[in-house]
Amino acid sequence: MEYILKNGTVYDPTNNIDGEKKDVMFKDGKIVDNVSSNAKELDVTDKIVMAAGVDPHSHIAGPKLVVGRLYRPEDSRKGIVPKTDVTRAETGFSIPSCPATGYRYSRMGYGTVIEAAMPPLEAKHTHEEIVAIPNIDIAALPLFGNNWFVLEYAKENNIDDLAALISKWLRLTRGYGVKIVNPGGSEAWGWGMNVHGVDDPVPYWDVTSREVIHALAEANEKLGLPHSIHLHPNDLGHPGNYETTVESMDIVKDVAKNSPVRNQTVHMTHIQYHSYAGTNWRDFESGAEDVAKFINNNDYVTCDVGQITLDETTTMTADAPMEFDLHQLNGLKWANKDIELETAAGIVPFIYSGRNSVHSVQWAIGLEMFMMVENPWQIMLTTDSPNAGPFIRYPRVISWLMSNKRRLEMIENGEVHKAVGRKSVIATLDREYDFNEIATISRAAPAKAYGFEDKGHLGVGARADIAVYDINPNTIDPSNDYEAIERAFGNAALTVKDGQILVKDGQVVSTKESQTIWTNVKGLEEKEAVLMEKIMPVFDKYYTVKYENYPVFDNYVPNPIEVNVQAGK
Amino acid sequence: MTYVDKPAVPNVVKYDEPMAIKRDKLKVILNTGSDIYQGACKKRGSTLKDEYRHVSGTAYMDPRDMARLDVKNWDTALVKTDWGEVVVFTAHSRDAPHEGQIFICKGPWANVVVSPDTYCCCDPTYKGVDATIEKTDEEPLLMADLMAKVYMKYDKDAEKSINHLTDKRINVGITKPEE
Amino acid sequence: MAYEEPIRDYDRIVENCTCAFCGCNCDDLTYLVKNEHVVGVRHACRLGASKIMEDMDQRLLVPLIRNEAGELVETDWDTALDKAAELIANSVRPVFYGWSETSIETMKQGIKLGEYVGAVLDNQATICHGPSLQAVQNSGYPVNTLGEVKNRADMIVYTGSNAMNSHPRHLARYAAFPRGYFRKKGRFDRTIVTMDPRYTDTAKMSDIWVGFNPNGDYEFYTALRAVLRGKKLKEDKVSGIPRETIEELAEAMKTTEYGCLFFGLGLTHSLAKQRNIDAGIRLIQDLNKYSKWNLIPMRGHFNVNGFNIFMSFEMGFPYGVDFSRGYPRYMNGETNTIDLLTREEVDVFMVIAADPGAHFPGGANRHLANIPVIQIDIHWGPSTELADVVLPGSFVGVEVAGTSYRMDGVPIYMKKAIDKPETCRDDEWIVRELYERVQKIKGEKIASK
Amino acid sequence: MKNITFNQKKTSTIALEFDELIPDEVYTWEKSDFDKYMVPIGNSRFPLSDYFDVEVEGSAESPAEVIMTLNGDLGRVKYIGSKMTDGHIVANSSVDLHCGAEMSGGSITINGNAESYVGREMTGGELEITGNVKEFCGASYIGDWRGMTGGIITVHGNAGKQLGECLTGGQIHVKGNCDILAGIHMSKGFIQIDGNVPRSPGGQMLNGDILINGTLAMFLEGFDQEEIVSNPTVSGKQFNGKYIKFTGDIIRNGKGSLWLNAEKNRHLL
Repeated sequence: MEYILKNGTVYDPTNNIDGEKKDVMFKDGKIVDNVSSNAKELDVTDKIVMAAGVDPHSHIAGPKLVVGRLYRPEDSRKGIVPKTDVTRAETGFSIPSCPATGYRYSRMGYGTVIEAAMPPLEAKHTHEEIVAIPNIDIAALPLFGNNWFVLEYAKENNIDDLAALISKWLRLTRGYGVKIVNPGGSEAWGWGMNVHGVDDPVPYWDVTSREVIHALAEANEKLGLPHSIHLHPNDLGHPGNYETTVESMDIVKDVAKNSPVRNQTVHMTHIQYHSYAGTNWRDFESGAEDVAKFINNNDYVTCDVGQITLDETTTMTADAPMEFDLHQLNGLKWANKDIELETAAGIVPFIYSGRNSVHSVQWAIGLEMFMMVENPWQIMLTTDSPNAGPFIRYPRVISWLMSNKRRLEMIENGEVHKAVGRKSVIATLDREYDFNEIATISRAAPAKAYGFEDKGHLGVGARADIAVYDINPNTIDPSNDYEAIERAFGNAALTVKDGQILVKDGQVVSTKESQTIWTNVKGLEEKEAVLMEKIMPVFDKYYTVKYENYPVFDNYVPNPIEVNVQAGK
Repeated sequence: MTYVDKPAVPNVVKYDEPMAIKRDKLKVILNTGSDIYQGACKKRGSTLKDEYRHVSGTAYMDPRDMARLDVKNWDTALVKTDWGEVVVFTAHSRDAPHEGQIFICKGPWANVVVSPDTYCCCDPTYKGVDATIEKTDEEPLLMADLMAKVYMKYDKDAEKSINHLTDKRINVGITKPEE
Repeated sequence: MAYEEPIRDYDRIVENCTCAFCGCNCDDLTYLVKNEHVVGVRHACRLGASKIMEDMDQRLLVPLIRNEAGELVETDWDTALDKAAELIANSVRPVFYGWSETSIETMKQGIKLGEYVGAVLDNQATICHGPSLQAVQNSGYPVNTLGEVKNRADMIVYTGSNAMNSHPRHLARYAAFPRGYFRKKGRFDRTIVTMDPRYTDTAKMSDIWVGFNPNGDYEFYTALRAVLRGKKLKEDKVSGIPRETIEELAEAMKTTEYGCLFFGLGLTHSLAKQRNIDAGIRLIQDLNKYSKWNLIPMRGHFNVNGFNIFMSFEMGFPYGVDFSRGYPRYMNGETNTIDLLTREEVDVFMVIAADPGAHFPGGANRHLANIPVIQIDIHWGPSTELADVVLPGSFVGVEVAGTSYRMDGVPIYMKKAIDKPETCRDDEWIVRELYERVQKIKGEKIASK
Repeated sequence: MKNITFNQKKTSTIALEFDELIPDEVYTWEKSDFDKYMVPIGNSRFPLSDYFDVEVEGSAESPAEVIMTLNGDLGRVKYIGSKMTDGHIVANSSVDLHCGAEMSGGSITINGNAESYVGREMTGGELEITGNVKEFCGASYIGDWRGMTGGIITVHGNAGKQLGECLTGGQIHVKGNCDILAGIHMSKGFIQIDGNVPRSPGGQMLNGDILINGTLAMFLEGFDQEEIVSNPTVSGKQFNGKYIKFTGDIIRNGKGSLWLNAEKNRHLL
């Protein structure tokens, strides 16, 4: 089937197209530069055309999501939408059910989402959920930062074995890249402890976060994976943690990049939670400036923000000790999930409120990061969904970014606490994003960071993942019409995925099966075999599943997009 | 060792309870649940067989209670609750002592006497049900016979009103008993 | 007990099979197969072995329909499926109950059918760990995988659970006996506590037995938590347990390095129901201020957790999901099987891989005598005595492969070891067939209007 | 004023759901609208007129001017007055689940008993039940820590288990006896029970008041005796006689108060 999107205003930062009136054509699921006269014409005059969104960090599938859904029926009840002829019933607000997740991303014009934390032991579960989510392509990042084997090899600085381990485990779990969460901290949580800072040794293992991050970054580059290490550093949400964050980024400065498809060697995730100054919650204030300065001076770093949206949400992270602290703070129901030899996770409902000074300053810190990081290719739009807010709030965040007026209004109207004025400088930052920058932070930059060469742009040969928003960029003033911006980005006029029209005027009109993106590293088969001989005795003794039953089998990944990587090339 | 005739139970020759007064009927607390014999027999699928009757249709009792009631291992007794009555075997409980409590493994026999009241928590009250137990000469029924007798689904001549279960309707909104 | 000769007469062995009995999902079983029959099972407990080496005498092999005389007679698949589909298509308040002894793949078909016709989908949690899930929803869910227990735990508490009888390998493979990374001496490195009104087989092999009164669970946990907070108890005995014992126990739980609490139906079935577990969960949360503690519910069937997980990710609610209004509803006491049956609301009841005849109270089963019952199962059981249409399924984990979730949420792909009997069908196929046939009947209905 | 009278024609074993038949929706409806209306039963909808004969008298400008009277056996009619914001409903029979759930205003009178979840998560208005109520009266939705936040529930008979679970405001008055676990997890509000309570009131409560005029057989270890107060004022209401005041539940650092009639609870002193 051939289509032509006529007369849209195209924003495609990857191909340096900044608001040109231009037709976009696609055929058989790919963007092409011409179509036959049979092509179906869709008029998008005075509308914005972008590549479909790419979410670089979101929690949408996996064991901790399911614990969240299972133990928060009061949240599931919030987003109920009855089934239609096309769609199944939807439930959930902060942790939507799988079908709802797919439909809601489609309605926002998104096409690809990264599930940011997959415990290898329960990878099958994550993939089952990915299959249950319609409409979007999903890549999952397995957790490596607290894996016993990783801790051991990092301590020995045994990069060869570590690289072979990553290569093997990506195949075993059908994962995409290396995720590190609170390195050492989640293992310490096995004894109810945590680590603080990058030089605090992990109990028993006697390895530091610094060693783990550096070793994994080196192994990652040795393999030349399409994504860099994806780092959630230590001390999340602690006042004064910006120093740890800056140190963590500094650790990998000597690691040489070994991949042409991306620019960074470390991706710092939900940086908002890691940019706090002060020493306790009383004198807590923004530390965004130092973090942003480091990022501006070092182009090997990219980050996503994790913007607070001031909603009642569900926090969930593999940083389990942090979640327990959070539970002690707010007293709401605490769920925890420790996974043998690998990782841990915690979940706590959380009510972010503009009336609370801390939450308001957190809100300001996220926006400060957006304002202070100069290069939009280094910063990406996320809410660390659902931690800082559900992903359905992206349009609202976009409206904040595009409207200084709206931000000041929120501060002046008391929609956020007055502490924002004292403890952050957001009121003094009058930068406003334009549509090109929005297209960068929500599609082009994430696609680049993940090495997706056929996503996040509209060049010939790219996948026909396209979003059309009903905004006339020539007449709209986003600063004033922030509500229109939010509405338009929340209800795509058209969402096209692989050439199939999924959404029309904010309504899901058709659905398709999701695809799973994973990295298959080749060339290390022999080293892997040698490594496995070393690992097997430990595996047999301390895991509670048999190795034969451990991998994710092909039937869990019915629609794979296999990214083949030749190790070290 | 997958098939068994009967569960292995302690065989106490003499119930030495000088203070025990012989009674025809004992008031007890009924607990139900599973044990390994019942589980193995049920899940193997041998529910039509005599084995199932012994592993599931047996009231495990404290030996002192057995002495009071004058029953021995594999005698039979009638258990009655507000919800129904059923004939089961009696046997010496491996978990004794638990005077005043009897334990019947889950299964069609226990079902007749447990309370279906969920108190809005979805789960019937399988444990801690007030019951009485008395000696009887009747034999416990085999599973199929019991199902036919209790539920009378395909018994055209049966009048449902003389259902073996008591007529007590529950959860109908108007039957909260006066305290 | 008599000595039994080891089995030497078999054609082939199949290794690393997963046990399809309890929530332990032991995945290290070896099946000895002869003539496409499992004649021996290595590593399994008595329960697992007896289920896997099933009783072929009672195996359901062909579809059956109840005739006028009230007898089940053999029929062909088309007739049986059409009959079942017709019953479902014309029902107003259908309940599809079971699912815990079949695969996630079957549930996927089931939810399609349930959502399409507006049924209530419920599983065995409704009669076992439903209150646990409600307590989880009230208080939280601090869990771990069983390997954490094996590698770290030095104190293990079983409460309201007789693991030796209902999860026989739990102690051996995961909790008490195995040598873990940080517990090299296995059982000698651990303290085992059993809390149960009866001196059960599990209590007999524990270091400490706490025999509180029946229905006294809630008071006991409250007292334990009060002591943890430094309160001096007023009463000499709480729930039959002396004050000093409670104080000692609290101290021991506080000073342990890594503890895990396993709780079973003893808590969910007694008087305060979900509040017993509620108190238990809060106890674990309190203990984490001093030490590391987690809990795991002792799930009974091998995939009962799987259904709860599956429904949660598909529809946001774990069990008792009512699709009657076109969107899912979850309300305890309203959308659960037992309540619907005792209220006599159900008009068609489909039971798949479950046995209400054996497990539902008579007060609920009585309604099954009034309405049509469709059964999908592998053995002739008590429910067959109440069934009107019987569809013989196949044995997940032995005859068909499928996904299941262990009690701690670890997914396991259960492999196929032998072929199913020729005349049986996969559960997945049966439910998909039903869905397609119901769709056809409903489509015709709409078209005729 | 608009009087809408529902007279039952026949009963259903499968419950009718009345969540759409609340004053907020029907204040503009005429008889013909009711006759056209299809009521949800199970997975289908059936004509309301099969089950109820509806009479409409007068007219209303707003929901507040509506009086709905329901006659017949309502034992299988769920969600009566659920989510209503104004108006009056009188049910002359025992009612099924969720009566007055999530209501925020207006009033409901039930001349009979009520099934479980009556007044669940209500935020305002008045609910009066002349008979007994079953479980979870004035409770929260499962999993939510915020239950009923406002309004008044008066029960003339007895109450079942878990009355006022997670209560976060409003008042519940039970004139008869009350089963176990009243006011569990409550954090605000007031529960008054005139009859007897077997055990465990106020488990894990954080704040709020529970007052029991009858006898409490057994209470939880998490409560400490504070003082004996004569003629106390609890939640703005004056009570005559001596009351023992307990605070708790300590296990959650709760600051709730449990008031027990001193006369009838000497055994707890």
